[in-house]
Amino acid sequence: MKKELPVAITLILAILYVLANYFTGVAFLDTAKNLLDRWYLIVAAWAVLVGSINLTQIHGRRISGKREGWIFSVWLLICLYGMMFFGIFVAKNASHPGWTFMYNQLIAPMNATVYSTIVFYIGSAAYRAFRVRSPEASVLLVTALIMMLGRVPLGRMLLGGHPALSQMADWILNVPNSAGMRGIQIGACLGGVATALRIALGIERGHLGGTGE
Amino acid sequence: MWEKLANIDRRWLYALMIFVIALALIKPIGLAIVPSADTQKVYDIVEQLPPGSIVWMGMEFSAGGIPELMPAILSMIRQGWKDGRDLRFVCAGMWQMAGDMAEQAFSTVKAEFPDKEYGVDWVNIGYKPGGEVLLQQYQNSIIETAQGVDFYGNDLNTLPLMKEFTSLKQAKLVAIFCTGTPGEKEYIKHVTSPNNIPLIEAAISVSIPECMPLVQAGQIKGLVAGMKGAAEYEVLVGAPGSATAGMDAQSFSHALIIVFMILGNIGYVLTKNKKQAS
Amino acid sequence: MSIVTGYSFAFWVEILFLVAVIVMIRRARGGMKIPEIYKVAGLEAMDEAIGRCTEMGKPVHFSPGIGDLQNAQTLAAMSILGYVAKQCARYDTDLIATNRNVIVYPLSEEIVKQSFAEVGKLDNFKPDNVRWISDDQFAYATGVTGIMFREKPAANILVGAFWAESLIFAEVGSIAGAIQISGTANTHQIPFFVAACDYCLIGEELYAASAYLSKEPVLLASLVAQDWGKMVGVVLIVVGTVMASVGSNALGTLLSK
Amino acid sequence: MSESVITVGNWLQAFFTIVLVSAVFKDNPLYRFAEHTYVGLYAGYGVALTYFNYIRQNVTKGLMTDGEWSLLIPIIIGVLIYTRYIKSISWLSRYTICFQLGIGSGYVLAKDFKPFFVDQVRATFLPLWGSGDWWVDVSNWVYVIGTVCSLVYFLFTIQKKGVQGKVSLVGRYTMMVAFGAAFGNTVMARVSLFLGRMQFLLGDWLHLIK
Repeated sequence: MKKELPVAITLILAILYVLANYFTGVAFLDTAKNLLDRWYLIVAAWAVLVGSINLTQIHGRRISGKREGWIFSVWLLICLYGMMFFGIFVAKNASHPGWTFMYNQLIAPMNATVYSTIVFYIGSAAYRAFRVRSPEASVLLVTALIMMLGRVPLGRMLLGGHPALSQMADWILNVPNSAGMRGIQIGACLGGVATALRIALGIERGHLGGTGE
Repeated sequence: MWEKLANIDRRWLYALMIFVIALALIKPIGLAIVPSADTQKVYDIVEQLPPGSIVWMGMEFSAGGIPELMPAILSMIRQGWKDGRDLRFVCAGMWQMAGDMAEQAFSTVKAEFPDKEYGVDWVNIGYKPGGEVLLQQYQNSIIETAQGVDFYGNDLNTLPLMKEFTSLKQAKLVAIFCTGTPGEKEYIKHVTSPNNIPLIEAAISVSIPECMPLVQAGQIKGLVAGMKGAAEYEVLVGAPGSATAGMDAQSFSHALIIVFMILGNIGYVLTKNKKQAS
Repeated sequence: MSIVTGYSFAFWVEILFLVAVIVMIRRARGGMKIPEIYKVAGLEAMDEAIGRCTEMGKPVHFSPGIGDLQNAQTLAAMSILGYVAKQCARYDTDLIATNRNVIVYPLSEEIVKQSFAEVGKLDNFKPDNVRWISDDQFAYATGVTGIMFREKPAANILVGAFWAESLIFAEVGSIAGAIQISGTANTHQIPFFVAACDYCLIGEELYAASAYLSKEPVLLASLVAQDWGKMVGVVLIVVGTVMASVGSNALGTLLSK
Repeated sequence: MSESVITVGNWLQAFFTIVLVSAVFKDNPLYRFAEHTYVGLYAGYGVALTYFNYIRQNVTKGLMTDGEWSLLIPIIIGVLIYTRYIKSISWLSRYTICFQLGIGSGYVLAKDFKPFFVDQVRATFLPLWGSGDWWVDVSNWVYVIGTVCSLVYFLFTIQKKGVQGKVSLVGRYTMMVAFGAAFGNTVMARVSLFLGRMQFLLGDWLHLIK
């Protein structure tokens, strides 16, 4: 019940899912596949509170211990429960104007802003990493340079209107880049499949843990 | 001295980056932009439509796609309305913000064409739930599928354009603006391939590699590729806008990063030589 | 009952591959000698990074990426987490493991706790250190940024499925001065890890990690089978290319059957 | 939306945009405030959205209206995760994890092999001569050699010496070209994102640009 049955369930589900995806023409398997796809999402949905409980535990302990910055923890919990209760009991659906305001004016712009900060990090990573330190690093440097120049009007301007850089950039992207990525992809696929098999067979079972025994 | 070039505080780069991008946006200098073949094709297809043709616009994106896609939409409307060509546009979308996006586009261009009238020259159906199934149903009856109302809540039966345009099959051209799924694949599968309607697309830079095979296969007749494509389109239509300014910002920020890379390498090489000498 | 059109070749080759993995694992259990595995630099550095944290009295930060359990990289990240947790427990070093997915989080907690228990240090396990941050990609990134700024880990281990947040994690980690070991099979993110981290496990090296770190024969055996798979891939490519050059697409047709 | 709501919205957006960007320069209390706001709000948002889309739907529509009792199975499996907070029965939470792992590993086994192994191998069958265009032939050679060598690079059980060492070195360089190219190519997309935020700050908020 405690260990063997969960492992058996893992294996049975994995086999069922593989058969349902590879084979057609069996009504039972088609139903099973649709059902499992749906169940996967429902299971995760009903487990959703695990995250909020963890946030509440961690920040609750920070507050009760009056640890450095505990006031931020108070604010985080206010935001969490405020938004949750507002959504469930006041807005009641995703088209409520207050709800869309919170999303469009706060959450979406914050998301877009953090996403956009990558522009800084991509700059500093390029500055730090692309040095002629070794032949390998030099290759990185040169291809990145060609790419960056070939992608914007600046590259053409530097060559007096000639599109050589942009053509070179296209070629590098379509040929060597694509070849290197494909080699990685093929190897990674085998690694992933083998890992999944070991999990399904219960050979790797760190997740079964030792609690409650 | 040279060590400094190899170890410039990254915050200088960050501050300069904000500065050059702001400068390029406020005072664009307009570095020469040469239209690529794919953008030229989009322009030619729209140009060759007979005056008065109805174009279906699929607004398949949300706010995140605005910087790259909105300039292309504006350019297309301008191209369709200029010189008395009087193309008419019907907009809808499978993405929730479709109606807002169309509203934003047409309210901007309308200011330049005061005689254009809602309901006659364009209609904004907006977002309707149902995903790709919608595309099937729009071919049977647009008004029924849209449950009778447009984005603003008007009765679609009262709009003159909709009396003439009852099915998506009647569109002379389908133009879509996409950031992901649902997007071009759904249109090709349900609308443009079965009915043999030409499809043109503007897509964000990240999805261009995925679109290229479809362009090669002729399923997409013309492609406005990201901000670069949008800037080219603006140039073709003769109305430089945010994408053109954006391309200046792109050039400047790329140049800035390249300058830092070069400085770093100069610093690195000179420091190394000095160490070897001593 | 029939195989979905276009999937027959894939199905049978995959079955062969899976059988090869199982056969190798059984032979390893029976005591077969495993060939030596080449040294993966990032993995060699794992102990060094944890050791550095121990010396400096600073924590290790571990992120399994933002994928869910349908992603094989997350599964691989979990087994690497087991190793890292054991090493941290042995040397009494704090391990901050952050998560994005609500199912991966309890799994990571379970694994960390189990690892502490295995080396007999369950009392040192701090529940506050295995954290769920947010299910939004970039809210998770701000949370990790905060940890890097304020708790200043001396090692930053990023292995699993990463998307655009990869560079935020890696640059912020580098600003905080941490030794960084990363690994992902998401090809679009490897370039950023290669540029910004001290070591990067590229693609399949991520999957080889748990075998390499644990030196467990059963896991090493599956690497042998993976190598056979790649050799089959190479042979197919060479034969297919030569056939294509002389104008025959027979092998291509077979593969798409 | 009324004018004043839009103004408030714009100011809120501007505030959080500036503060979140400020972190790239230095950690500061305002950033810490924004970070906690974002994490807190999104956690609440996520729970409420899951409630709208799944939990309420499952109960009112699935169970009560449609009488779809089989839904109880995933619901119970999902809820079992909470037993981890009760020590004596915490082992029950393994059922949730093992259920997800079963489908998760099944998904990898069923869906990865064809597109990422078979299709990738097949797409590499490029003619090495006779295309009529020497540049296409050269490109195909580069493509095939690059793919094969980077694949050989990942052979774990063969030591990188002799011929094998040289081949995998070629593979390693091919990958470096790939990484440099992908890195340089992404800069543009990332600048576009930041341009979006700058256009908001300079346009919608400060009205410095049209």
